[in-house]
Amino acid sequence: MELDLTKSLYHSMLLIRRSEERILEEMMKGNLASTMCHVSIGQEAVAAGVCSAMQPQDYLTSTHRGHGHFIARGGGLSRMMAELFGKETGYCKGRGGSMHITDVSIGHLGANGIVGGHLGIATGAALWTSLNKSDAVTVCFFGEGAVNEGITHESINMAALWKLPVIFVVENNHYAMSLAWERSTPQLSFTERARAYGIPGVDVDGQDVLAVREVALEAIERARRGEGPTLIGAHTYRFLGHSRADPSKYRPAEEEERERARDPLTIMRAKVGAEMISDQDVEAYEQQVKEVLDAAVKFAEDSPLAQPSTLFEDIYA
Amino acid sequence: MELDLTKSLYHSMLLIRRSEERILEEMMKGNLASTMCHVSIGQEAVAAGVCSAMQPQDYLTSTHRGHGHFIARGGGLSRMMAELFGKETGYCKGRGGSMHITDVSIGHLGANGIVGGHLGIATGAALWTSLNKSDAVTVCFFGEGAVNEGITHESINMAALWKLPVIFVVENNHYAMSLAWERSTPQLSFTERARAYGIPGVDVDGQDVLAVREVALEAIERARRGEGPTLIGAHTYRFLGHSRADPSKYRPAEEEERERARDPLTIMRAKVGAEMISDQDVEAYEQQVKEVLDAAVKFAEDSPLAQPSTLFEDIYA
Amino acid sequence: MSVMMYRDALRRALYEEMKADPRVFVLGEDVGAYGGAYAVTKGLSAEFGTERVRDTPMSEAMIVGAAVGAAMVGGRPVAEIMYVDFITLAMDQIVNQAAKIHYMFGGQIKVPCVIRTQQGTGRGAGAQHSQSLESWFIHTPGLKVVAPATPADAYGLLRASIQDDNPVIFLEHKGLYAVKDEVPDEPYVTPIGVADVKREGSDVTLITYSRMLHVALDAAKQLAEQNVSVEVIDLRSLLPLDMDTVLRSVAKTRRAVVLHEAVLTGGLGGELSARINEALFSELLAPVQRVTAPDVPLPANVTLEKYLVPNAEQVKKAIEKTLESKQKVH
Amino acid sequence: MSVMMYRDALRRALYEEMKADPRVFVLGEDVGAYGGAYAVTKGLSAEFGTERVRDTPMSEAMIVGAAVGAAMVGGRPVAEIMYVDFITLAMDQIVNQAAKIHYMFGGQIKVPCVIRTQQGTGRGAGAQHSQSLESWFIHTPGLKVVAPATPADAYGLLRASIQDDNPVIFLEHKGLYAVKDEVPDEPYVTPIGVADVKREGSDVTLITYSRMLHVALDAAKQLAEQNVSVEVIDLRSLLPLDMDTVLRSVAKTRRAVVLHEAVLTGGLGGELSARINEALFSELLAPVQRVTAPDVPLPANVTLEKYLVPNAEQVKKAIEKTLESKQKVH
Ligand SMILES: Cc1ncc(C[n+]2csc(CCOP(=O)(O)OP(=O)(O)O)c2C)c(N)n1
Ligand SMILES: Cc1ncc(C[n+]2csc(CCOP(=O)(O)OP(=O)(O)O)c2C)c(N)n1
Ligand SMILES: [Mg+2]
Ligand SMILES: [Mg+2]
Repeated sequence: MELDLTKSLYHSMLLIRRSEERILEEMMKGNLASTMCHVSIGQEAVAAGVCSAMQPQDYLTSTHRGHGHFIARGGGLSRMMAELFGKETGYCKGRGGSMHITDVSIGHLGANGIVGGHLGIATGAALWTSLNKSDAVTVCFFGEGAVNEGITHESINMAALWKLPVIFVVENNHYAMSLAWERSTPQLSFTERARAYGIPGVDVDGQDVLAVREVALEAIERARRGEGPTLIGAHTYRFLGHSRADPSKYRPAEEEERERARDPLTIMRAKVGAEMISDQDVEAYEQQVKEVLDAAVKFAEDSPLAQPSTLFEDIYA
Repeated sequence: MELDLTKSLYHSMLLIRRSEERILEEMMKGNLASTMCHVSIGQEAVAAGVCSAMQPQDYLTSTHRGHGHFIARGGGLSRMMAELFGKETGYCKGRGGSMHITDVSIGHLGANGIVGGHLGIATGAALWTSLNKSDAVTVCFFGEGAVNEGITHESINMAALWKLPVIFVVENNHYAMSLAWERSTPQLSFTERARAYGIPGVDVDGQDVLAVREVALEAIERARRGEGPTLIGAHTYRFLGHSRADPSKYRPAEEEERERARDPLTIMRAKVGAEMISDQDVEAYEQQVKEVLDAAVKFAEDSPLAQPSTLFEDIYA
Repeated sequence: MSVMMYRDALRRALYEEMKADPRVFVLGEDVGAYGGAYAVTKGLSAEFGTERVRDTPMSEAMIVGAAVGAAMVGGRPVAEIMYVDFITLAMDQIVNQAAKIHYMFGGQIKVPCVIRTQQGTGRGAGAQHSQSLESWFIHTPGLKVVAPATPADAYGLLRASIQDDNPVIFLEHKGLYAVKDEVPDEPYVTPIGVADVKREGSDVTLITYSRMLHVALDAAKQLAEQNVSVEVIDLRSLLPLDMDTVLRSVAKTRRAVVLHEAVLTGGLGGELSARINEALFSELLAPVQRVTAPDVPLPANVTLEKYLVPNAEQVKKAIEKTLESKQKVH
Repeated sequence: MSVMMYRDALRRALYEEMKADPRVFVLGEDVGAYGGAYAVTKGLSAEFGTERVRDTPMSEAMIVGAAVGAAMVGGRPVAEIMYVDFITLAMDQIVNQAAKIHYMFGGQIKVPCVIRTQQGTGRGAGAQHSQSLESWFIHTPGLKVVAPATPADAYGLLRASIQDDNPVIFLEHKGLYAVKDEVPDEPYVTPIGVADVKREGSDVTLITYSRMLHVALDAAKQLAEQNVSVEVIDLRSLLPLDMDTVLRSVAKTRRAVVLHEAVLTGGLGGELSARINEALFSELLAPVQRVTAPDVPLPANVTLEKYLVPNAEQVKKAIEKTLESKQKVH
């Protein structure tokens, strides 16, 4: 589908939403190869907004909750589904699963199972592109829970010190598993936090894809000009539990209700109006997305399970 | 010697200064058991000022450059010297040396060879005293180089979040080995940096012992009242190299000259005036300090080397 | 005797220690109301309050650091690291601080803390969530390391670990939490450093620990039907190692197999094999065999993962090999 | 041939690789104008600029993290961690990231980086500055681990490590930097994974690496005077291990001693002993002996430290023991 920017942002969020719903469905059927699977339903605007601001030469690093970043960056759904099904046609040959979903060919440097672990990678990638005089920018997504890990501090400091082209995007969904954000740190403003590194910090409504895009565009352009990193705090919410096992009992019901009402898909339509995204548009996207997902699941189903013998490959390059 | 507060601050700094000069002398004679030895000459006001604000029940943690903290807290010079000489009468039975000089009986929880490693200990100690409803405060000294280690971030965040009674004292001597402070981080203000944790941050002239004491008193009282940590940036300078092996070539000569002129001992005398600390006072202190140090060295010399068999003791408690 | 799950036995130990000793407290990620990722601390915060069963920010180095510092001034903390894989973030605090403080400061101060974590395979959790890292810790003088395989040992060893005056790395296994078995009703401790003969036998000694105990017992049972009598030793403690029990058994059977889930190279199996050979060289009728995971990271794939985890078939083969092996001829 | 110091040989390797390949760059604490804590990078920043020989803040996790990330997108970083003891702060980046990325992502991406560090005793640097931690890394599939003992191997292995497409843990030794020996003038690489027979012999095989090589050669020389012929193998690479060379030698001598500076329990000696026993059980005339540091933290005391470091006397005793040992009688 050829879509203009606004429509494509909506489409991107819808694709993430429906893909993750389908992933959950397949998980319930027992089709996923790993028990590790975290969906980002409710958080689509962050991935879609930020990735829409990236250029082809740019890199990103992702988290355990990485389907959104992967899809928004243009990762293929068939090989993604195959990966989740543990098939040899998967991006990681069926050995990475959801938590490590990665397509290096689109500048995706990996979803990571260690919370904060990839901040080193993102800053390192930016170090090399800067040394190498490439104009690529690296986007580093992480949850607000990761903010308190030591590596986050080391990596933002280093990036700020050397003015590396890396954007730190905090997907602040207000919980790290059961830990509410306010119970994890006394500093709730990312603008304030960024001052510890002498870099710009922005707090943005992470449910408003257009606002996210705006902020990301500015940060990325700034980084590309060699002016260094930006810390973006995108305030969002995960509509479901941390993972399948989690009924989210630690969240007040009213809070869940209030936050779920702030659905980024609804918000966007309300903002741009029916002239921009009509009911017919949405219907067409739904139809197209469903077809893509059916095809992806079929591809995954039809693909062979990775051979055990392949487990002994790729230990060394 | 019974001294009033002002005099005892001066005496404390003088004692540190002369002790470290003597340590260097003994090192040159080949009397030290370890090659690891870092003196804090030039930085005495930070240790003396902060420790003067502590109460007997309080704790402190110290660094590789720890003689000053140890002496200012009241550690015994004879057993310290014996430790440096590697003797069995040393505080650590001759196996800790300068870098691990420690006297737990005065609430000194250890000099640490891992830069930043003891921030965990300090915050942990404060966690226990707070859980245990004791009114002890823990003071954590560290260099500005340690500020960029991940544990520093984790530990300040945790202490700030739980309002733990711990004071983070950055002895900012402007260099971490050869790395100038401005080449290690873009954020040079500790006041700003503290905002990332929502706690008070203070930048203080670390060569002015009275100013340091003032700031420390306030921070400690605040912590004792249960209002949480303070980050103190004490701006000081190490007059000598990082360690014996280091001729400090990386420091501009003019800078060294300028900073060495700001000797905390001279500054204090100028500030309080000759009525408070007279030449006769100083002479008497010098005399007394010399006697103490002679005795300490003699004690160390006369003490037996730790028996190799003792190396197999204390592996487990 | 009551039948209880491994996780419940652990919780009972925590509960009883906290009741008995006000210095004991628990900290870690999601250990509070959530009850821990593997539900070990469920209900404890309701009982003891959120201060004594304390949710921490995600800061593994500080979770251990806080435990070490608290232990030094009078607390008896039990810290939880959610997966052993994340302990990579706390290695300085464990290895350079916890393990060395008592020694380095000449015995002036103790560090009585327990670092609970879980390791191993079974959930297709992938390369960063399934490792078995006990080898690192047994290579660190000053630590104690335990790895219980049964609910009864989990209970008794956790009590012993909390009561111990040293830092103890307490290795649970994600595949054991739901395992049920009998646990005595009376309180007790299982001493650290004492292995347990979980099945007596005379033909070969099978030495293992943690979840592999169950694979070992399964293999032993199958072999019994073929009239091979396997003595199964559950080490329980990995540091210190109870070599008396091991060597007594191998002196009797003159054959040994070591079984663990950690990868082969640098694994505990090498240490045991070396020690057995050193002590019983002329007694041994066959080389000590090691059955372990191969030197491969683990896939996030429940089906594929199984190919990398030792199973009863492999154990039986290794045992058969030791039985076949000719005596030495020189 | 030129005679040069170990540290100079390392610097030559860095220099030549940086000249030959613009992707190679160096980062770490004080590696710039200061030249590194052990003077290995001295002069390189003057030659290649402060961007390519880059002083970092004190942030060990990020030093390795930066290397890993840079390697993933085309750089060939050589990171320096000042003391192996500080690598405890970077274990996640090494073990969960560097070692696993290539595998976990299905071979999509490579991580060609070198982590240089130095370990061991000799300076009375104490419990937190003298450890030998190679065992941790050989237990981590996906890493390569080397530990050169001579200037020639230091040079050749560093070149090979930089050219390798995998993460390499490059273990230097603080007691070796000033050791002088001949290094060929022509450029060369010493392949990773190939051990070197540093002295031929027929009575017993002595297997070692890093600084202990020199203790081994000393012991071998002394024993030669007593007509004992010792074959000394310098492993050079610890992962992968060159078992061919080891087993070929032990098959010949039928006796083996392993020597390392790391503490006994969980050390590489156990792995080697196990492998030798597995492969050559019926050939061996004596149990494989291990000569290592005891399971004790190290004192910050040059005099006392020596009591914990293996010396030639101990090696000779161990060798004598393997020679005395009776053949097996069954
Ligand atoms: C270093 C580390 N610690 C703990 C975990 C277990 N864990 C996985 S996700 C998670 C919560 C992460 O919170 P956040 O960073 O806010 O991301 P979110 O899950 O909310 O997207 C935790 C504790 C982990 N994977 N890695
Ligand atoms: C984790 C760690 N990294 C590196 C070192 C080596 N080292 C010892 S002191 C030092 C500089 C410390 O600088 P700073 O914290 O400013 O303290 P200062 O020496 O200036 O008192 C370095 C790099 C160490 N001991 N620990
Ligand atoms: Mg979150
Ligand atoms: Mg400094």
